[in-house]
Amino acid sequence: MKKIYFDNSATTPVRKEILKEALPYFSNNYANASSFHSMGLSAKKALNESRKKIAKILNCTQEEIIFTGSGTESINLAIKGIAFKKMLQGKKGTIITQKTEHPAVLNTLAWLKKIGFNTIQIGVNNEGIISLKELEETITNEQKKGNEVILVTIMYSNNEIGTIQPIKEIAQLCHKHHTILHTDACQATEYLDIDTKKLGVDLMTLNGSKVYAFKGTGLLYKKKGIELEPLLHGGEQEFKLRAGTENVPGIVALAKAMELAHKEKKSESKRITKLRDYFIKKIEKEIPKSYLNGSRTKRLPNNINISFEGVEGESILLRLNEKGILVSTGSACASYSLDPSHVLLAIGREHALAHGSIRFTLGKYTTKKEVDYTIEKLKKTIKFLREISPVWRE
Amino acid sequence: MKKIYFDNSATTPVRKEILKEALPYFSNNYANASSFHSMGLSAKKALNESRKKIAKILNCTQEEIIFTGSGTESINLAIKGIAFKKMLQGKKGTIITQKTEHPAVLNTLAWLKKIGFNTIQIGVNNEGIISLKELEETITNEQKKGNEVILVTIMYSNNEIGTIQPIKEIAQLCHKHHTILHTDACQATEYLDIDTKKLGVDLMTLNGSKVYAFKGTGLLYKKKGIELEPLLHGGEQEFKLRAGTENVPGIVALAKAMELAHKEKKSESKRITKLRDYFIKKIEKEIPKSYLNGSRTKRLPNNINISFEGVEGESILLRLNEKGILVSTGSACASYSLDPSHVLLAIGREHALAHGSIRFTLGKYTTKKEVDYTIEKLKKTIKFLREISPVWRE
Amino acid sequence: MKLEGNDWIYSKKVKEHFLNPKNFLKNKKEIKDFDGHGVVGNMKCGDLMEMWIKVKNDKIIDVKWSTFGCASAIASTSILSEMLKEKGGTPLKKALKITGKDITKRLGGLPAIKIHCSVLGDQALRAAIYDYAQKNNRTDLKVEKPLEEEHH
Amino acid sequence: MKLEGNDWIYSKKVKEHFLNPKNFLKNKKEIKDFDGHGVVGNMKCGDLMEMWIKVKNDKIIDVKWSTFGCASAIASTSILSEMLKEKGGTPLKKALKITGKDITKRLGGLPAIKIHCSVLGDQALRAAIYDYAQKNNRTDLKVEKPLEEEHH
Ligand SMILES: Cc1ncc(COP(=O)(O)O)c(C=O)c1O
Ligand SMILES: Cc1ncc(COP(=O)(O)O)c(C=O)c1O
Repeated sequence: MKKIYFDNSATTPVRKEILKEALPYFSNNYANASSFHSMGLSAKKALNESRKKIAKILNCTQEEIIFTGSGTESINLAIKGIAFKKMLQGKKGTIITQKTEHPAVLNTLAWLKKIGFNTIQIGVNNEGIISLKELEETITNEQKKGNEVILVTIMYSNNEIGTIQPIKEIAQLCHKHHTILHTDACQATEYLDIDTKKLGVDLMTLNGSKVYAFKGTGLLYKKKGIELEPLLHGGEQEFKLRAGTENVPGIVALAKAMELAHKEKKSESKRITKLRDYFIKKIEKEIPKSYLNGSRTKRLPNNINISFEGVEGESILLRLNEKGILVSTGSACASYSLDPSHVLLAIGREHALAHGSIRFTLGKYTTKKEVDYTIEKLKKTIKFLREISPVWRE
Repeated sequence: MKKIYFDNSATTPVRKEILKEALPYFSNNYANASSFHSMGLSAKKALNESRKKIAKILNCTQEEIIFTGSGTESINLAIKGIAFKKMLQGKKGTIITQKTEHPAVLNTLAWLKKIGFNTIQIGVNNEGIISLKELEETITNEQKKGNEVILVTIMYSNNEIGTIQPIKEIAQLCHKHHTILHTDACQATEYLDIDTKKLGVDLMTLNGSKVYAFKGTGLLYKKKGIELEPLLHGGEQEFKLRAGTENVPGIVALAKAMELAHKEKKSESKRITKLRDYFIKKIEKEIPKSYLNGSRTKRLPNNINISFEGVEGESILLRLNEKGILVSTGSACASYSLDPSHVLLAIGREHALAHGSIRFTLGKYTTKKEVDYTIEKLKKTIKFLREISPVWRE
Repeated sequence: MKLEGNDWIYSKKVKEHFLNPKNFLKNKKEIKDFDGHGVVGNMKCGDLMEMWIKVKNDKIIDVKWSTFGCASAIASTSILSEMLKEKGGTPLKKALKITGKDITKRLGGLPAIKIHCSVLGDQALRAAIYDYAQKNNRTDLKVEKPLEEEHH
Repeated sequence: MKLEGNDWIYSKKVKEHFLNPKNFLKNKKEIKDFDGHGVVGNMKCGDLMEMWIKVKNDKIIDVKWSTFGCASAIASTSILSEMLKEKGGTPLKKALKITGKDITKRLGGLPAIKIHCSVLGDQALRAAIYDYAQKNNRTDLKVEKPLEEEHH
């Protein structure tokens, strides 16, 4: 059975053009980019050219790009890099974030809290957007208490509900109060503007596994002048900020992916947004008591997250799976943990609806035909599960 | 011109059989291994099967394997994982290592020193081997002073000169004094016994880029009962010890690589050792005043590191490069830094000879014909460079 | 990309019962034909189960259920209903002895993290028997009152 | 895997002079024909250069050298010897004005980390001129005594 893949925010397939670009660096031009012989220099060249391409897209200098091994690593490097720098100066300080961040941010902060940093999570409204006023008050309150706010970390767009934060305004606000902003842009790269000058961010995390490049690749944009302690110590790679043999094929793939995304951003965003809105409209029309999670407007083009009253997410997921439709859910039952999505709870969804959420994330290969087929199957699935549900009373 | 690649310790090409095994996980079976739909489960299955294969080879349980993004990351996780655990208990302590370790170990320790840990580097003899007696005295001295020795980290075999440390005896000694041993086995995987039970190590680092698998992959063996703080915080992957979307293709490739290495270890070691010894003998016979660095017997089958009096390494490297022969050197001039190899200095080589060293690291695809061709070109190269050298007096 | 066997997280049996659940309550009107009713779980935890039993000569001869929950919760209730109805029904005393383990076993096992779900089935059954016992003054059945808010 | 241009870390000019160095001392016996001799660098740093000059009518008309060092050290000495000999030789006063920068420029640039190497060439030349001045009592040349241990 052909699969209909609606899990592009979990990870994307590697795009043929991208694999093709990287393939020569596996078994032909395979040297260590730090080697001095011709094959090493040619690897280094591939590395430098990838960095140059990406710098152009991010509108930054090459020295502002640190290649890493994942989104998670970039986030850990950004946050702990700032925190450890302070620690080595004998200081600690406050780090501010918000409730719907990816676990990579939340758990890094939880750990820093254990070693003595002060961390604050501000809330979001029912669309998943933070209040600039609350952020400003939180910063200035800390500063009044004499606590240095060493970092604010707010994601660009959310991986579960697709909500887009006003990063530009957040950056301005942070700078007004002399603090640094890191943003997790893993989900934004494919569809949103990632010009670092326009956004005004100081640190920005991207990764390869969400943009049709390789798993185990990522980068951190670090504005000139921002100082970080490295997280991985060792060789002198990546301007001495991230040690380890450079993953040349992975980096080449990431650069190609970002180039393609950049080129196709406008047209793809338009196409996918249209498909998304059609999808949402259809569901809302065909399936009663279905509730869109997140914002209708400040939303990633490819994200649909919707809760169905009276049914549980894992059940929907597995029944759709039987029809070849691959989706994700915020239900506790499908997370290898026992709590429902912290994101859905943060936007004020009651537990029942949080357990009954399904995320469809569209991608490059999504077609209208797939959407139509999915709606049909989804309708039947919800109907059946509601029939056996004790909480569904028509 | 066909290249003769003698830089296998820097990194290896990806072997065709290994790429083939991993390729389906790029664009066909590409899901996130944490996704609950069928494609996610199939990725998870590939992950689990890879872990099972490796566990068998390492003679350990699956829970004792943590997949990471590189050798450097595994080393950082092992060392900082232990150190941070202590720090969270309000303690610090002493970490002991030796002088010829990879920068990933040395620079991690240098950083831990900055944040208040005590670190000690013991020396090596002129073959590059540590003294068990000195190690024991160093441990007991610390303990007498009331300093807890929280970790000993000694590499299995050296990346520059190929010297093999007596890891089994070192492990026994560490355990006798109730301390933990981490070993960096990045260079050992292909040729030496990596049965963790036989070696008796507590933590062991391996990576993919030296065993014909992918760059940006690695693993840490962690004996049951040893407790680590994670280095990358985030999702719950890898038994909550290493967050981030699992690099399924990379892990599948690593497992395949280890399987092949395991199967071919005996025959390949024999073949390569013979070739190595022939190579060394020929050089010593044909080129006067050439000095083998490291041990003649306790040496990796694929490593030749040799210094030529009166000539400088980068010059040799680049002239060999012109003949299609790719090698590495311990000379400062070819390291993007200004110091000659810390390893050669540690075994007592004077600066002049340290600057004049060349490393040939043989591999799977090395042939006798290549060796013969190389010796011929090497002879001419050394002769010419000595002609223009002010320090060469025949 | 060999996918040996099935690519489900659950056993074949769970899959079967989840996709084609048996004995669930199709029509709310049927309820009146039943003698005992139990509810366990809660929406906060993401699992809620209701069970109805029909008793004749101290034997459960018919069962209906409704479940909000994941595949294993649905499958475990379904298979429990089948277990109870087979061989013409299950004596109440024997029914009280059915444990979560028995259900899990019949399902061909469950992933470790899912075990908790199957436990709800036997609890819902016990709650239904308690209800029957209350209504029929059957203190001899020695069935405990179910907890109000069942967290697991 | 497009390898545009050459895949060398150095410029074409460096490569040329490194692979085919000009004017190096082939035979120790030639030394006696020269009028000034300089040595700079040391083995600890991995660079050592020796230079001999032949002077006629205040002009350097011949140059020989020996170098232990990396490709850029060898190439920079070689190109310096060529610079000195072209157009029938270089007046001593003009030779004293040659800087590391001039050599680097003639080489078509050097990688940042390598710049220090090219500086040795002009120093070796200055040392040789100093030697010539000492031997010939040419205090008018105003060339400083080279440092004993030259670290860079
Ligand atoms: C918003 C966001 N941040 C961070 C990550 C972590 O990236 P990775 O899995 O590459 O470590 C992800 C994806 O998992 C994500 O969606
Ligand atoms: C002995 C040794 N340890 C550690 C490493 C670091 O491994 P990686 O480059 O995969 O981070 C290497 C190779 O670079 C090595 O040879």
